[in-house]
Amino acid sequence: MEIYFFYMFAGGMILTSLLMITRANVIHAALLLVLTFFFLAGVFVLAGAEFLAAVQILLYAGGIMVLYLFSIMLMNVEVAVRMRQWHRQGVVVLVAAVLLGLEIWAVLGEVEFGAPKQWEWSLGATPGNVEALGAVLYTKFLFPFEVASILLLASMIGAIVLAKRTIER
Amino acid sequence: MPDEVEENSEQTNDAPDADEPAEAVKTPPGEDLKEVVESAFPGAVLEQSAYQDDEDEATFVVGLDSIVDVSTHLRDHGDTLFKLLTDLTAVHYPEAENPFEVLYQLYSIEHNRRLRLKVRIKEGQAMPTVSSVWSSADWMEREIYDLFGIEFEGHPDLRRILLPDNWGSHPMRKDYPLEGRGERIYTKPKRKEIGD
Amino acid sequence: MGIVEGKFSDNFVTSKVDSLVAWARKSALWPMTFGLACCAIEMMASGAARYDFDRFGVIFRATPRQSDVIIVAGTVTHKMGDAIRKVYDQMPEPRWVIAMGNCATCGGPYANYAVMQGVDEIIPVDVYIPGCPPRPESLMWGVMQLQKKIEQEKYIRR
Amino acid sequence: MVGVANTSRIEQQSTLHGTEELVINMGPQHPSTHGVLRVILKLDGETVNDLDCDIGYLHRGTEKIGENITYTMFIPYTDRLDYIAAPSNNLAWVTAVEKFFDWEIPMRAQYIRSMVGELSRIASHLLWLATHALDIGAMTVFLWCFREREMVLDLFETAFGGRLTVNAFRLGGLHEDVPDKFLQLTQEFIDIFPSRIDDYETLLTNNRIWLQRTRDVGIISAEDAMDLGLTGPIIRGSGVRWDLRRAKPYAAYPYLDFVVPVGENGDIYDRYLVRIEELRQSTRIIQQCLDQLPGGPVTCKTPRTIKPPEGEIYHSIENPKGEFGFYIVSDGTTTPYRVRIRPPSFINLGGLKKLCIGQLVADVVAIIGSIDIVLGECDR
Amino acid sequence: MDMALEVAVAAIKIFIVVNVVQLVVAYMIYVERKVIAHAQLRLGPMRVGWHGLLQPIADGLKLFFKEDIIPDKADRVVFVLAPVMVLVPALVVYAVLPFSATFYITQINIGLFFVLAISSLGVFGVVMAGWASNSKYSLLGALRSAAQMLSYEIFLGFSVIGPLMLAGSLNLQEIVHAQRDVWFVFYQPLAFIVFFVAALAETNRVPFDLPEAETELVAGFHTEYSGMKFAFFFLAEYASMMVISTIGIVLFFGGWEGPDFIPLPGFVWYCLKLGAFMFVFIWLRATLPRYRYDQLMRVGWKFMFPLVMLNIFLTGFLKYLFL
Repeated sequence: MEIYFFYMFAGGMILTSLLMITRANVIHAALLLVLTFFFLAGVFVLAGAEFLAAVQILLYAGGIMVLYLFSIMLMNVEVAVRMRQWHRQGVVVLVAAVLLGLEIWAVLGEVEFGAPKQWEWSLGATPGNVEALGAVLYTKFLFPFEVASILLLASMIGAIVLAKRTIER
Repeated sequence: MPDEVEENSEQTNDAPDADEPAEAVKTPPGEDLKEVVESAFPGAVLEQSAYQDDEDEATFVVGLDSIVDVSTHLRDHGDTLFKLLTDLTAVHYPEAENPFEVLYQLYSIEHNRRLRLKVRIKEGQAMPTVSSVWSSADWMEREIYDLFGIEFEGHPDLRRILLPDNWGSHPMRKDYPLEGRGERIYTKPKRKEIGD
Repeated sequence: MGIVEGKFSDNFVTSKVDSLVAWARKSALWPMTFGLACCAIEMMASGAARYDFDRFGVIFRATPRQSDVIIVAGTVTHKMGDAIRKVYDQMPEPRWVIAMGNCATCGGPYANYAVMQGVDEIIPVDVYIPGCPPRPESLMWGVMQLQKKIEQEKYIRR
Repeated sequence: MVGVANTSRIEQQSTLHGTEELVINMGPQHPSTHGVLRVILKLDGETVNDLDCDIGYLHRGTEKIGENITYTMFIPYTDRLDYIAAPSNNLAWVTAVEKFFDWEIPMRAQYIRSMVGELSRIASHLLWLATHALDIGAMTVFLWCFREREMVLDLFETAFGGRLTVNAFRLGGLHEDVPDKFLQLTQEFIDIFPSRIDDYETLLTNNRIWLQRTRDVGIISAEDAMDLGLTGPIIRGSGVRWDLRRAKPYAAYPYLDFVVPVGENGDIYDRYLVRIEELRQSTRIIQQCLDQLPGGPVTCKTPRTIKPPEGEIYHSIENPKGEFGFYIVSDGTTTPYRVRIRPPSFINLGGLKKLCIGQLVADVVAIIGSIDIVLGECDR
Repeated sequence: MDMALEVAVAAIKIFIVVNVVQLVVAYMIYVERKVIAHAQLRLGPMRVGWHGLLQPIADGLKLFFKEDIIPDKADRVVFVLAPVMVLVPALVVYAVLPFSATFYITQINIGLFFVLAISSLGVFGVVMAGWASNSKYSLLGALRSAAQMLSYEIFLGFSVIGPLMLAGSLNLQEIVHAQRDVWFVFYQPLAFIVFFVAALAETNRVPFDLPEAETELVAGFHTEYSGMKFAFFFLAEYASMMVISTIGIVLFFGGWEGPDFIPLPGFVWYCLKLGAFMFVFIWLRATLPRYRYDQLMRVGWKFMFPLVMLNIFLTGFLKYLFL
């Protein structure tokens, strides 16, 4: 039964992503992206990472996407709708897509198609993994974790400096 | 009583040698103000009057060209300091030679005095704006433009203020009927009702 | 909800349904505040402590989309006419109109160039309330008249 | 939501995607604009860059009507100008017309006029406080103020039979003497009213949120206020100690003792304090009127038809909103040749632009509230 | 077979909870009208049923039979979806809320996180409604609401960390069990203050009701909504008020647990506490004026944020010392 859930989520993800990149209306695209995040969170739950799923929704859907919408609404959407969608990048897109496909095939090609790995889990009764995640973050991956924190801090300060300058001007 | 007013104004206007009997009665209201104006702009005050010799009703008739100068002078001079433009309005006398009278009601908080300035103009003649002297004149001049159709030259934003833009006429004129027959501009909306 | 509207014949069941709908409608009349002049002050007074319109389930809404009845309280000038019509058009069905005060009823003391002689020149009025301005009690009387009128309306019956 | 009758200067300038400024339209039926005022705001984020008022939605041609009816018939129309303080308008009109004549108005009438005028000031300031507080989100003050306002309206009802538009005075005095019940109820009212003012003040005067919303917002200097022609509590809030009840006394004010309160900074908070103090002073004046009230007739001998001599007069009184005056031209007949109403709200509203530019959009509502306009008299 | 039974039981539970919540929410609105009326020397609804008891039913029926307008210029799909997007998260959250020791739909070990994640989605409905209405009033209301909810969600999230550190679990049941002896509000007063203020802002209640500032922006983001769609917004607002009150009760007031010497069932305790919480919400509405937008942000970032950070630091420090 889980496999059907997986296909539902994965299919939904692909469908909403496709719809998202083909929308002319930016707001619609943004809302479809939120839906994509939902399906992704579903996949996380299936993978037994329900903490990650909650974070996915809380931060990406509930936080970052709202900020996106916020800034989109301040722009004039009606103008964007009337603008041309394809600026003759078709060839580039095609090449990039083919390259990406090759890459995925090269990395994941060994896995037999149609038979994903069997996970040890059952619906609604997953063991807690918050502790495990915390322990791993603060021991094994301490260095990358701190690097990421400093990177985020730097970008935050950078954003503030940039915003400040525009106000003064 | 009105006769007395007539008498006073006649005396001040054309008979300086007949000063003695006039002073024996009393000085006409606003005489000191007139001196302040005349010292800077001789001959600017064309007429002087006051209802029942009331000090608060002192009225000067001023020429069209000198109104801005006289206003500025009255506002800034230490003896007058008319910093408050209380009211600015107009009256229509259709039969008169100059049918429109524009009135400036001034008030000085420092001296607790009132003064009325009047300018008489012809139909179609434009007034100079005093909105550079008192900012409060801005809206009141728009109102006169709206209701009487008197144009104000140099006004920063002369539009109708009370009536809709497309009203087309000036209701406070005496030849405008009270109930405005044929003047109604309201058009019924063309949109269909939602329930239909 | 137009599917069932006016489709059924008059019998016991349908009349009960209709009276239920009418009861709901008359018990929750949300007026759009359209205070224009002196009457608006009396309308505010009716919402305040002594007269308390909330007792009838009447709460004033600021937006026409969420209101059932528009109380035109005050003098309607020609300049205002467009706006009133627009607000009325924005209200969802079923909607009612109360003309509060002499001005909204017939122009009142203002028979002149600027004033529309009654709001019924532009929108259909259900209840006229006389007075200049009507006391809050009169406004309540008007609302109760409207409730009586709503009681007799048919919804699913033909 | 709005009827666009007059094109606005701001609307003409803005194009679809020329600027990033947002043009919003408040009114003509907007809950916080105190009647039918339309304000067009040009916003940069939440800051007001430009502002334009569209008025005239309540222009009922009162001045034109005045030219077509007799002097006595015009009194009810003055009720409907500043309908929040109707007796105050009656007072302005009757004192203005009486200026044409040399009638001796009986002192009893003069005292009752002053007393009723001050009651109407209380009614007006209470309505102002109620709506102003509601604009800033304090709902309870609104209902408290209405409670006391109802008491004042009851007093009017006792004396003149009307609640809101009372048609209180006649040329030459009063229609008839007020009942003793009125004086008794007035005494009862002013006995409890000071404590009610304290109640409002406990909710607002030292409330941190109230202070943050009103302090240093909508500041205007005394010079600017005079330049803009602002009158009433606004100019007093800016520190100009000027009140027509003192400067050009009318009715019984020459014999009454009261303080003209002034502010310091000219912000919304100062205007609030000035009006609150005026409420207290009005209570004092009414108490003095009650104590000093002489007996005797309430009307002088007036001719059957009022025919003022030819001439023109201007007379104004201190309305709760500011200087409220009439300029009347008489041609010697029973109807005035020209009636001009000097509207305090109209001229005070003209200063709105100066007060609002550079402020936040939420403050615009507070500033409009602090000007205390009433559209009936603004549009006439 | 077991699975089917489980699903059936869950479905029944969900049905009961959703319907009860809707009814309770409707009566919450009635209670609010009554309480505010009495605070303002009025009576509130009196005519519809005994003391107006049928008022919410009449309101609901009337809205149901009302014409449903979609404005011409509106974005139809988003316009219709927005009320759903507001109400659904508010109701989904009830899946993990414990009403008593035995009565709950399900319990998951990241319960609190689930609640925070789902309730953060409510802002989407608001933003969608504001944008889709194609009206400036609605858009301004929506933007304010988005900014406010985003910033106060951060404080809300940080304020729950204190109790979490004490309980050592994200499971709502376990958090309640951890408070068997002493309610966390006594250990965590700072966190509770921040939580309560953030809860007011999160649910757009006075003094933070800017998105619905009636006097400034007519009715905020739902200006253009009529009929049942408007009712959805109304229900969602009160439903999320109940959610946030329940979270407050679970985190700081020992959930369904009461003092041992008063033998009352857990569910009754829960209802009493919920009632007290809601009463404070309504009481505040009757007394306080509204903050201005920039003041709201200033209160948040310059006062609440340092406070909540201090609280986390203190909690960690003290826990390290004493436990």
